Amino acid sequence: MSLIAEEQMARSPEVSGETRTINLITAVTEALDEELTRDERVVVFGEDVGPRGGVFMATAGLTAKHGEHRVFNTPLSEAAIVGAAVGMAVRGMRPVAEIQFADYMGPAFDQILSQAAKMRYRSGGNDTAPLVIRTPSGGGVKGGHHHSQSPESYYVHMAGVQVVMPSTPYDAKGLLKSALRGEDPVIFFEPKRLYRAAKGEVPVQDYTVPIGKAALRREGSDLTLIGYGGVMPDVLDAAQALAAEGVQAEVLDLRSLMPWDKEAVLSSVAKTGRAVLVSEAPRTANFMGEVAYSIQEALFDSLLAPVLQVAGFDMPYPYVQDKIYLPSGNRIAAACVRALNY
Amino acid sequence: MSLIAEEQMARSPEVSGETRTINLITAVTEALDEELTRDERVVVFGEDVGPRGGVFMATAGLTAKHGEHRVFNTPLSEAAIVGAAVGMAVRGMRPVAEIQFADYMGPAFDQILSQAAKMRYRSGGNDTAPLVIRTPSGGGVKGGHHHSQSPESYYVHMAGVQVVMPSTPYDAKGLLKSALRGEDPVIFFEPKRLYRAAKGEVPVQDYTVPIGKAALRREGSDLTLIGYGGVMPDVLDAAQALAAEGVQAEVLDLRSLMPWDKEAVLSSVAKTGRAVLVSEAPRTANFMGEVAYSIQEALFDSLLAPVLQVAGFDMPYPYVQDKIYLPSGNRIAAACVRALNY
Amino acid sequence: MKIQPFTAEPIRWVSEQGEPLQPLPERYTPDFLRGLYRDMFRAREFDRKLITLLRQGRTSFYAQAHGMEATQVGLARACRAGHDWWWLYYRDHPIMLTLGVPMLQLISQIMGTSTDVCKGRQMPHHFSAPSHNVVSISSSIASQVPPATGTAMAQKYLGTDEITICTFGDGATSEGDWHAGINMAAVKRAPVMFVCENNQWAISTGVADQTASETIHIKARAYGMPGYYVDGNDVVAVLEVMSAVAERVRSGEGPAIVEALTYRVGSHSNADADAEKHYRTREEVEEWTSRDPLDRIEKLLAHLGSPVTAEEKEALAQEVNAEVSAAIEEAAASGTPSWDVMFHDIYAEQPPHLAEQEAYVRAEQEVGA
Amino acid sequence: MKIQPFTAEPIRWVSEQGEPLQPLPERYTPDFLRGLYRDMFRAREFDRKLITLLRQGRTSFYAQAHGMEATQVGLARACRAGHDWWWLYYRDHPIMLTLGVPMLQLISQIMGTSTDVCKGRQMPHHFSAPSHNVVSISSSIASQVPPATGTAMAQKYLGTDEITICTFGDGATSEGDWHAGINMAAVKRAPVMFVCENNQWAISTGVADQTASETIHIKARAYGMPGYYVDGNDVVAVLEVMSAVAERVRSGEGPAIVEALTYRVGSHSNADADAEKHYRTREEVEEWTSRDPLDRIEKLLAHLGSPVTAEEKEALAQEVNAEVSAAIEEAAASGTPSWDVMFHDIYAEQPPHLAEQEAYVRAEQEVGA
Ligand SMILES: Cc1ncc(C[n+]2csc(CCOP(=O)(O)OP(=O)(O)O)c2C)c(N)n1
Ligand SMILES: Cc1ncc(C[n+]2csc(CCOP(=O)(O)OP(=O)(O)O)c2C)c(N)n1
Ligand SMILES: [Mg+2]
Ligand SMILES: [Mg+2]
Repeated sequence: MSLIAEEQMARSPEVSGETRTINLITAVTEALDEELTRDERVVVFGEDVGPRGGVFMATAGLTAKHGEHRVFNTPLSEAAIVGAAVGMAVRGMRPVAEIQFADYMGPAFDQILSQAAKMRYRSGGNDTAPLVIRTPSGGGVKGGHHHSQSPESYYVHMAGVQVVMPSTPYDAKGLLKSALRGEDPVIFFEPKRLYRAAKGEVPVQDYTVPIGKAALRREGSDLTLIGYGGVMPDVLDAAQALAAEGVQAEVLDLRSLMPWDKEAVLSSVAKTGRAVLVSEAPRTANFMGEVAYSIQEALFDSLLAPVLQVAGFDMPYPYVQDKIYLPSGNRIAAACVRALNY
Repeated sequence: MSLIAEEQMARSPEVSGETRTINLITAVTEALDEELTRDERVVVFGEDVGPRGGVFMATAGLTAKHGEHRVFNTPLSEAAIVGAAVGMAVRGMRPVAEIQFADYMGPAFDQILSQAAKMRYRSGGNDTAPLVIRTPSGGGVKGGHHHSQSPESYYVHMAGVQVVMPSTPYDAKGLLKSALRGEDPVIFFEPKRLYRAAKGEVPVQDYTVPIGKAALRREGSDLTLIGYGGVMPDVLDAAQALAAEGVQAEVLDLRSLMPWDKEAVLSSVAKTGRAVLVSEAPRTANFMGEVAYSIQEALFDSLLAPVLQVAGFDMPYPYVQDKIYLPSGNRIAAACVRALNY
Repeated sequence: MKIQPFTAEPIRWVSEQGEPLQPLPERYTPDFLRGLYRDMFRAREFDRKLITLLRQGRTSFYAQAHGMEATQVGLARACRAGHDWWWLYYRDHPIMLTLGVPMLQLISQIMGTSTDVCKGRQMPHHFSAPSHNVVSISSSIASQVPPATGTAMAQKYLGTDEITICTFGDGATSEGDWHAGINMAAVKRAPVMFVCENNQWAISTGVADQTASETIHIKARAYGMPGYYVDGNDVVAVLEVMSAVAERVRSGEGPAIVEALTYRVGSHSNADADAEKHYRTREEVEEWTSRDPLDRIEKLLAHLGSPVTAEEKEALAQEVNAEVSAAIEEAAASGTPSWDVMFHDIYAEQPPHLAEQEAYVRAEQEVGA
Repeated sequence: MKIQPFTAEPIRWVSEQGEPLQPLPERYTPDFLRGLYRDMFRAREFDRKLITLLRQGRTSFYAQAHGMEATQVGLARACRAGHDWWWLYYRDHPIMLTLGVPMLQLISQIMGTSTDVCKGRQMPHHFSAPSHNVVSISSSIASQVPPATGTAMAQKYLGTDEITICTFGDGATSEGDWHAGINMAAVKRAPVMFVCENNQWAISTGVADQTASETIHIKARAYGMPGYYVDGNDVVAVLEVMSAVAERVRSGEGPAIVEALTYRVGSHSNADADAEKHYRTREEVEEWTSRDPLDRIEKLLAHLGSPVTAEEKEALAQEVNAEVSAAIEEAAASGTPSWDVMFHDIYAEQPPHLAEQEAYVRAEQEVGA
């Protein structure tokens, strides 16, 4: 990540008051810690989240501080973890279920689909499942097939769950708090390659970031770059490279994928006339296809070029070709040039 | 379904030689029967597919004819069913696994994601999983949340599996045979509301329909209507209603969703300049978003209107509102009018 | 009275001839037994009437519990109504009736009318009764098991004296989620009672094609918890075993599995009318019909010198019929929920894309109107 | 010799002091025992060398089997190499080495070089050996269990005399797929031997937090199949039990579970270096280190009057080291697979959209070059 990109991500214009600089994983830990303190209904559990603190140490120290009845290990079963969270939430608690890697949400798929997502609807609004599923996702850590996937598109398509993916410490902390204070099931994807790479300011005071609102990372008038999660530093690198060529890209970080901030997207693209959408999920039928569809549907007349995507490729995530798989700043910039020269 | 729509679906221009008229479920039964006869490696199994013949009777008579070792019941576990199919396929067989309703693929999600879809890739091409998962999908039978869903978009996004959904007896039989003779895992969705409603001619002789090719259901020059599966009769009804108003819609039935026939889609839309995409899967981040993205990316200059979708709504499939949920001929025609008047 | 786990034969209190095989506990006065009988009778009549409703095309799906009433009534009576929590499956309307869920509520769900608490959104038999802590039922077999564990973990965490009851069929025991949920419950010593209503069939698949274990309750050994085996057609045995196990679970000794051996006398559902033609013998059905749970308690009452008279039965049938008919009429009169409820309760607040979709249908409806 | 299922204690042949607890079967000549020892030693040295490679940054991930060699070598020797089929998990390289999979193949996978049969696509320890019927390994814990059942069903259907061996850790037994696959195998009497390498930890979760059952093998009762319990650090016991069970399975008597009780002496992986700091005690690790499986067989050989000499060990170490080094060099020399292999083998034939994606990267690479 370039220095300028780092700076853009480090200080959100939303940040106010006294702040401290932390990294993304610390932001997650702090949000959990503070919500555990604030609300007795909150419990945190999953594989190895107890004394070990999780494989990425997101829950480090929390068992010692809050007790084993509030932060604990579970058997190795994602269905049991998510299912237990559903049952707890229905009985009035605020469970945070960790899935060790987003790649391992598969065994819990039916619990999310048939239980969490449909609970409110199927009960006529009487039973609700306000739970949070936290899980590290995305590539860039040499994790191969099963430690690199970006499954968010499955869940955006699954009505009844909210989907969130922050790319800065500020957003991670504020969105996780919103997720825990909200009334809906939330799938909270944490871009693992930014856990330590993304550093930034967070307020000392309690704050939240609303689910459903995008963040404007950079203003510009020539084209709109839209991304979320792990690709954001590369998106900002691309914007910076373009700026060096005199092109001003506006950069939006969606942060929430369901609901996503269509209003912010449309008002930016209405202004710039061009949109490049960046994600690392496999290209075909991914969530960005939805964003593209919505843009062309609403802004057909004001578009100066087709909406373009830069995404992952349609394959199981490869190991040695990790770097080639991921959208690079260059690849993103090239797509922008294509949109600009259209 | 109107009479004309019925006729258009009943006789594919691809059909030649001597024919018989059957319905879609019989086409499935015949394909299984003939492939069981033709290839000893083929076995058919799932919940209640044995003596009972499956809950829709798709496998009626097959146990009696081919024996219990070839067509049999399993315990009530979709993970075991799909997993067993993977293991059989790897050991050289050609298993057909039935999932009783597409809504119940959830428990098998990880077997599809982590085993079937990645087998060839992860083994460097040495282990392969040529299996077929057959499953009735879609709404229109007053099935509520769990007997009406259209989960195809999840699987189109999952690299490594092919996805097919026929809407005519001819395609059902020919595509199922292709699936069984191919070398890849195939998810074969059967639009249950057409099981008996869709009747049509099939050749007496053995034939196949290639995976990856769309069918042209109607020629036209004013706009392209694209659909697949259960919505096709309504799509054709809409086309007919438009024809009465002097508008000639070209109608494509995708049949295969992965790979899908981009070439056929682009060449039609290049000609008509307008596209309306119809499916019953929930709107947000569904597979048709991919088709829309591809059209606007490739044909930006020749489009006369935005690409529009008519789809299911973003909710668990409702029960009493079944009819309102599904795209009707009127709703489709209205979208076409919107595209035409743009 | 201490109930033994892992018995070779199902625990039984009353013989098929209606004779007590061991002294009946004190509470089993003729009056009390009559109450159980009435609950079972009511469930049976409910099924009979609702199948007529189905035949009239006034509902689209029906899953009868015929033959399983002793299991379901005994279980419902063993727990604290309105206090304990329930994760049930689709065939459990007799449990709900016995808990006191109003008939109108069940029938409204089956008919999908405006009086349905779940607003006509689910297909028949996917009940929900917030008033009685019955969590909304999902079709996905065994998917209720891990959540039931979670509810029990919450009950323990919150320091309540509630327990959770989780029911399922014999078929459900093959699902992965069944295992995952039960294993977790045992490790966490969650106060949950898992009840298998083993009616020996899962649609057309017999229990021997479902599992190679001799019984279901033996599976409790895999989780380090007790497994109990009860004659599910003997309402006294069911009530005694379930009560003892429920109180054991309540006392903090961890979860348990109870298997009630019974039989699905009727078809799986209306979509499976020809069971005897396709996959089971008429003899088998007759054999189990001869072990009818209502007959058994009638014989017991006769044996105790308090027989149920023909007039009493007739009056009871009329009472239930009147109750069902009134509920059907009241439900029908409430009408179908208006189309727009399909757009609500997906999230706590309606997000913009759903507001758009609702507006789109509204415009369509207005043109249509 | 008949091996008993469901023993209270793990079956043991050789005491921790290296003394036979019952007469050794005939085949256990000093030479034969030495062969087992060499396989175990080779696996141990392989781990040691590969961890050095990891420290040098020449690979990114490593999951050692230290302490589990008797289980893995005994199991591999009990089956028919190149004939039976294997669905393994990531910690099973000693099984593969013992089956005769060339070191080059394993090391190439670990390093992701061009000599890797799976073309550098999977992270280290996700091996595959088509030559030895070892099906490509998936990370997703327990996801190999239902497919193993399927392979065994195919073996039965095809009328072969092969069996399938499916291995997993103690943690894997909590997953739904584990249950689903084993249950189906029992119902279908598929010739599959399920082997739990119970090393007592799943990353930081001890087996008591994994399941409330006293042992893993007892879970076989839930499936109506025999469960065997063996001292996984006693290679003689492992080989005897696994051989007997494998032949029982081969003879058509249906599947079985074998639990080998052993210990993960090392860290879970390099991502978990501080086990003793976080979740387990140094004393526990020391206790199990003192039960080392290699020590035990060395003591047995000494007891039988054929001690392993220091020189022999040294020579053996050098031999393995040379073998590993040569394999590392050969693998490294083959280079990294060219970028375009990432676009192949997704389907049998490359579909148009992947051809497009490959062309796109090709253009990018050419500009870059
Ligand atoms: C996950 C899932 N798979 C399949 C089905 C279809 N299905 C509905 S009921 C049923 C049989 C259930 O049998 P059992 O659990 O014994 O309950 P019973 O109907 O006998 O009371 C099946 C296979 C389902 N509802 N959910
Ligand atoms: C479905 C799934 N969930 C979580 C993980 C992450 N994970 C990798 S290894 C492991 C522990 C496995 O323990 P065990 O089965 O006992 O095998 P061991 O490592 O002890 O040999 C976990 C949780 C995974 N690989 N797959
Ligand atoms: Mg049953
Ligand atoms: Mg372990």
